[in-house]
Amino acid sequence: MTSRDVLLEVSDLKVHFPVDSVWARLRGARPVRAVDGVSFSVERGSALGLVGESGCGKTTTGMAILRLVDHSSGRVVFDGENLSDLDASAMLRFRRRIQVIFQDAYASLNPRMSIGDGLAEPLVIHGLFPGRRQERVRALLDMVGLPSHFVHRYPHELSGGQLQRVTFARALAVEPELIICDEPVSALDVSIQAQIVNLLKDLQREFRLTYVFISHDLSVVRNLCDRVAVMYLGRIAEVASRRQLYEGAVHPYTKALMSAVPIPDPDLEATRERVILQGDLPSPSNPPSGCRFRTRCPVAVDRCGESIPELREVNRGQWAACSRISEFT
Amino acid sequence: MIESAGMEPVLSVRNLHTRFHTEDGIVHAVGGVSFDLLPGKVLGIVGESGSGKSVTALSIMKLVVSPPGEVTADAITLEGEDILGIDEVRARRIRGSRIAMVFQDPMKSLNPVLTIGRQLTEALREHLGLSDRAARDRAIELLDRVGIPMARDRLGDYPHQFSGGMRQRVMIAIALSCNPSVLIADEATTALDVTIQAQIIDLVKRLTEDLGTAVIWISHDLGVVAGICDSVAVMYAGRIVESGPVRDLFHRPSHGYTLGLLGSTPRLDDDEERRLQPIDGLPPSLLDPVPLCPFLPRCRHAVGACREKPPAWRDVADVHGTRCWADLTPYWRATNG
Amino acid sequence: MNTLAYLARRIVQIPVVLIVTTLTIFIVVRATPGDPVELMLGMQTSPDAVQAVREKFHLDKPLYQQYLIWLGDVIRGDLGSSIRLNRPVSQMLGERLIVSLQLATAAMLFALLISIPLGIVAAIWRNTWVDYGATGYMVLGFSIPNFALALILIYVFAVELDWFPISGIGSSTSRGGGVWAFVSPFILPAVALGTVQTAYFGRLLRSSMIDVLGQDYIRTAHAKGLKPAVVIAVHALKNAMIPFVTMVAIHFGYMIGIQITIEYIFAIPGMGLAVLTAVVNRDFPVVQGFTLVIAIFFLVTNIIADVLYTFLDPRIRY
Amino acid sequence: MSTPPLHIGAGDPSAPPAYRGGAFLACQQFMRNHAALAGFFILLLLGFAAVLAPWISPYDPTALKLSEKLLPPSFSHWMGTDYFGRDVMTRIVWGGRVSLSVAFLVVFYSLLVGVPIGLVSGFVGGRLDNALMRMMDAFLTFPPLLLAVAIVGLLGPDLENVVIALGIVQIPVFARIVRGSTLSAREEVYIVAARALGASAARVVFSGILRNIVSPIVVQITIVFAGAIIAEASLSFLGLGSQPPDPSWGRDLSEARRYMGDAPWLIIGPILACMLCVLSINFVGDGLRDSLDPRSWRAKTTGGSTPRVPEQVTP
Repeated sequence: MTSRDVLLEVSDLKVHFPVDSVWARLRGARPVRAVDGVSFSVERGSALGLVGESGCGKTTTGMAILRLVDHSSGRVVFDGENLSDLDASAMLRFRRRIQVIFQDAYASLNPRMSIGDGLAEPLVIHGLFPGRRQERVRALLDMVGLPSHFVHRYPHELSGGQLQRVTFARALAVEPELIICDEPVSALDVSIQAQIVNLLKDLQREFRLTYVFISHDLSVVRNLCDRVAVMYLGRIAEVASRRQLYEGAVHPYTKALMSAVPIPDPDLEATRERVILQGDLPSPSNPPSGCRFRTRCPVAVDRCGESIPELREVNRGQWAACSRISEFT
Repeated sequence: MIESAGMEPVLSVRNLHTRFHTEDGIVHAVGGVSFDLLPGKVLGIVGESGSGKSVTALSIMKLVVSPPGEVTADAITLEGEDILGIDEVRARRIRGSRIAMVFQDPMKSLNPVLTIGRQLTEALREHLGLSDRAARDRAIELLDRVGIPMARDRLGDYPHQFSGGMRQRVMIAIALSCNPSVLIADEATTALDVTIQAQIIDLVKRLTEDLGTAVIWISHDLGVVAGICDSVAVMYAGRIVESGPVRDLFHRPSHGYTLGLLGSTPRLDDDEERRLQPIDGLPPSLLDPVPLCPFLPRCRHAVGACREKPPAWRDVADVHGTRCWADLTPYWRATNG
Repeated sequence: MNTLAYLARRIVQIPVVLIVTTLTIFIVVRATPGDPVELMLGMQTSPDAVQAVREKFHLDKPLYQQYLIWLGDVIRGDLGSSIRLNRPVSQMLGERLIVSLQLATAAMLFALLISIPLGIVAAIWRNTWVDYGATGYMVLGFSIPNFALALILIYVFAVELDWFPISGIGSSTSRGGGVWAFVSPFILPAVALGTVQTAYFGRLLRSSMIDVLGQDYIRTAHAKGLKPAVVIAVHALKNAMIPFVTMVAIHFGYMIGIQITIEYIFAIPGMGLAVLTAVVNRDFPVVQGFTLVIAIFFLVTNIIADVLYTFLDPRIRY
Repeated sequence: MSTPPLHIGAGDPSAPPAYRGGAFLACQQFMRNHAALAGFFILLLLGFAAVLAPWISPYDPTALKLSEKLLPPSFSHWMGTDYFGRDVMTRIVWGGRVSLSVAFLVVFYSLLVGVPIGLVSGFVGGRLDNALMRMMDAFLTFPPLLLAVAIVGLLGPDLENVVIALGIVQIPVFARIVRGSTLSAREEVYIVAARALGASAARVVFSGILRNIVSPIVVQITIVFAGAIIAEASLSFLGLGSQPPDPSWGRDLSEARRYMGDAPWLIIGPILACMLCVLSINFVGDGLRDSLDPRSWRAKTTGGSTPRVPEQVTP
């Protein structure tokens, strides 16, 4: 790790959703701290996995990077330029370089546009390939493994996997550098999911793409990502390289999360030690004091409630936010 | 087909067919499913969406609406009693008391405008004839058992006041309220986070062991099935293509589709370099079933026989059978060395 | 508590809406041509007499002052008096409102009586002849103007069969009392008025019922082995009724305005006819007072609809 | 209960299907709805009759011929004659001319004003939205017919004023529908996706939102059109619409009322005409509602897949 070519750097990102109505505020409703101080960086050509359970703020983080939601504070630096300061028109330049894929491919395509029109739209917006757009659209379909006559189809005529391929084609249309993938394979059946995962890998190699891969599925993330950040209630619990995380996770939450992921091997399942977390996720509008995880943490002690633990480097490149971390490593 | 080995099965299904008459034609959702469920055991049914696993469950529960649905079978036997031809009134007495079901989405499966207490006591009053008071006491006991704190105070609450995991606990309490001999869990943990899923699986395992309830666990997740089931049936395009004891099936998959599923599934303990082996193409149309193996167009291991005649059921080991002509053992050994 | 807070907030908003509403009406009424005093007194009257009437009704003052005077009076509970009839508006309102409410209630009862069973059976036996019959009735009910239906009803039931009287609402004493004497004049107007609502409500209930019957919790209820009647009456109907009841309340608010043609045909002394006469005569205080009451009535029924919604749906807590 | 999982995979057809635009597919779907198609043709017929009234009706709609008053239906007078000896059938055809043109103008004007208000309100949001919607609310606190009666009453009984009154009444209806659809369209993932692609606000409005609010607007047009026909008849019935001796369904009914005991056929004709017209529009409206939904556009010729919304497997 000598000359790190960092493409995206997020530092201390916070997204708080304010309480809109005066009445609700009077009754003591608090802002939802969906993302509350998240930092990570992504190297060019690599894939960062952003994992966590529902409500942990992983999707909001992705949307804040894209400026599709406004962040309250923090910085998002893309290729040396601070996106947080840009106005909408300056942001337009970057829209071409940062693309996004959503979980529900059907919903992310305009139902009244044919696939061909949908794929041509980004080309029109950015004035790319004038006069050759039809060929470009067909080439894009080919890239994602779809036949060219799909240009005349409508989204509702396609299967889930095909639709997700179309959204990839649309993202690739503008030759982006970074693609934020928000649970792109979660809604798909495993056999189709595997097709898409492999497609993602191939495209990454072919176009030297950088991914921020948002997912709740640790197994998929292991297959696809070089580094992984584990989020819990708006904060990062642990961030490490793939090998470090999957073979030597240090944060109690990461350990519990991993032990809860089922493995398709009956012998292993019968012998695995499982940490079953008690209770539910607390509300992000009223998180526990100190360490957010302490209410469910199997090793929590009194002092965990005193202050919010900062991310600390435990091993080289492996960071964890736990005040008892020194006792575990 | 999972045959009973000496023990009398609590539920036995023979050659179940379910069709739906639609505008476009007849959809053959289930095309000849047979299995035996042994008392106290957990049978997993795995398959992707559209494979017919949920419809199989609904058919057994007699919850398929006719028309457009149409259910036929050679036999469906519950605790030695034929339930295939029974009328709706008797079917109703069986549902919820002797076979109970837990569904995928606990938010949608609970009635939003009725209290938890009401929804929990309904079946008790209906099937066991309990008084309001007795039903209430039993409801509190049940909620307590599924791990809902302060059960007494929560009877008057509505579903939206519970978290996702808690709702599914309530669903389990409802399902187990009349001590059914069979519990069908249809993707019961799919909508939940993994840590909550682990809680629920743990709970179901514990409760059914205590009560001696036999379970049909329907899931698309091979990992969940590997962890909870005693035996597994793999469904594809409305048919069981392979079934056997869970260890046997995972160690010696003997159908092209099972192999494909395992190859497609990313694992937490994977090698980092392992490339997934997806199944190419898409599942077949259920409108016009082909006589040959429905998996043939997507299969990497097809042999000559596959293109000539429909696959017959054959045993590969004790109570482990497959509907596949190809001998996949060498291949499987080679790839998993 | 929160529902109460929401309610309080809604009630606080009423005056704001009412000021916008009455101000709009005030400006429109005054801005259109036609002088009430001339209309009333005719051309030959002496300028002094005209001036006297003008002063009495503050018509000589600038518009904004007239509005403020009117508003001040309203706040003190005085709606003024009719230019034409020289009677207090509140007194006229009292008589008219009772008649209109009686008719609206009768029509609503009829609409509910028909639409609820119709909507439920159409949803349960969807795509059978029961459903086709019910939806056929609803489409016809939508398509016939209420005054046209009234004419047909009058011809068949009053002229040919002579079962019901054509008029008599609001003059109950003249017939010498008795329940039938009070009720019978309401039957034809109520049916004529309520038929459109039977179609509207029936269709709404049918579609919300179909929606509810497709929900997962209905499947759960069946999986519990409950009787089909229980599933429908408890699990389905309770959910389907939420949008239905809300819509019924809102329609009740509108009922008074739709009555106008029916009042015209059956010679019913209701609010609609009063507004019509007052508008034609430029009887400002009457128009102003009646529109205020109609707007209040509509706003109140809307709030009732909202409250009913929170009452029926435990998920909503403001 | 549960719907069958109609996941019927797409075996890609060897021959690529011919290109078919959305409009074509919507039309194709509309044609499958027989009631809607019938309604459409009846409307077309009524429209032609109204336009060609002067040429196709054998009698004068207004000329008095007292010698032929109150004749029952016969071959020469299909629907009989009225008190002044005028042919009822002729007056119905001419009345349709009035009704349809009033309804058409009402839709036109209320659309012209209501849609931009709703679009601006929904898209800009904030204070402007609040102000516009409170204004619309003020209109909505009156029952629409009563408001129309008041407006016509103030402006004077006249067909032009009927158009103005009914148009004003319908403006908030269009504004609200457009605003609602805009707001919900704005939340759609594909609109977010378009923004992420760098689409400008104008592009989002016109290509994303407008396309998707067309169908609620079109459906609302049919509702307003039907409502306007009934409202015009109601106003004319009250004596606020077209003035004698001009023909009008409502006006004629009001006159026929007096001779109902002796000449019941006088009320049947206008009522049937009005109902037929409204019924047809309602059928067309229902047909449009279905056929404008892209999920219904499955041209059987394309073969392969059937509609399938991806199954949600995760929270």
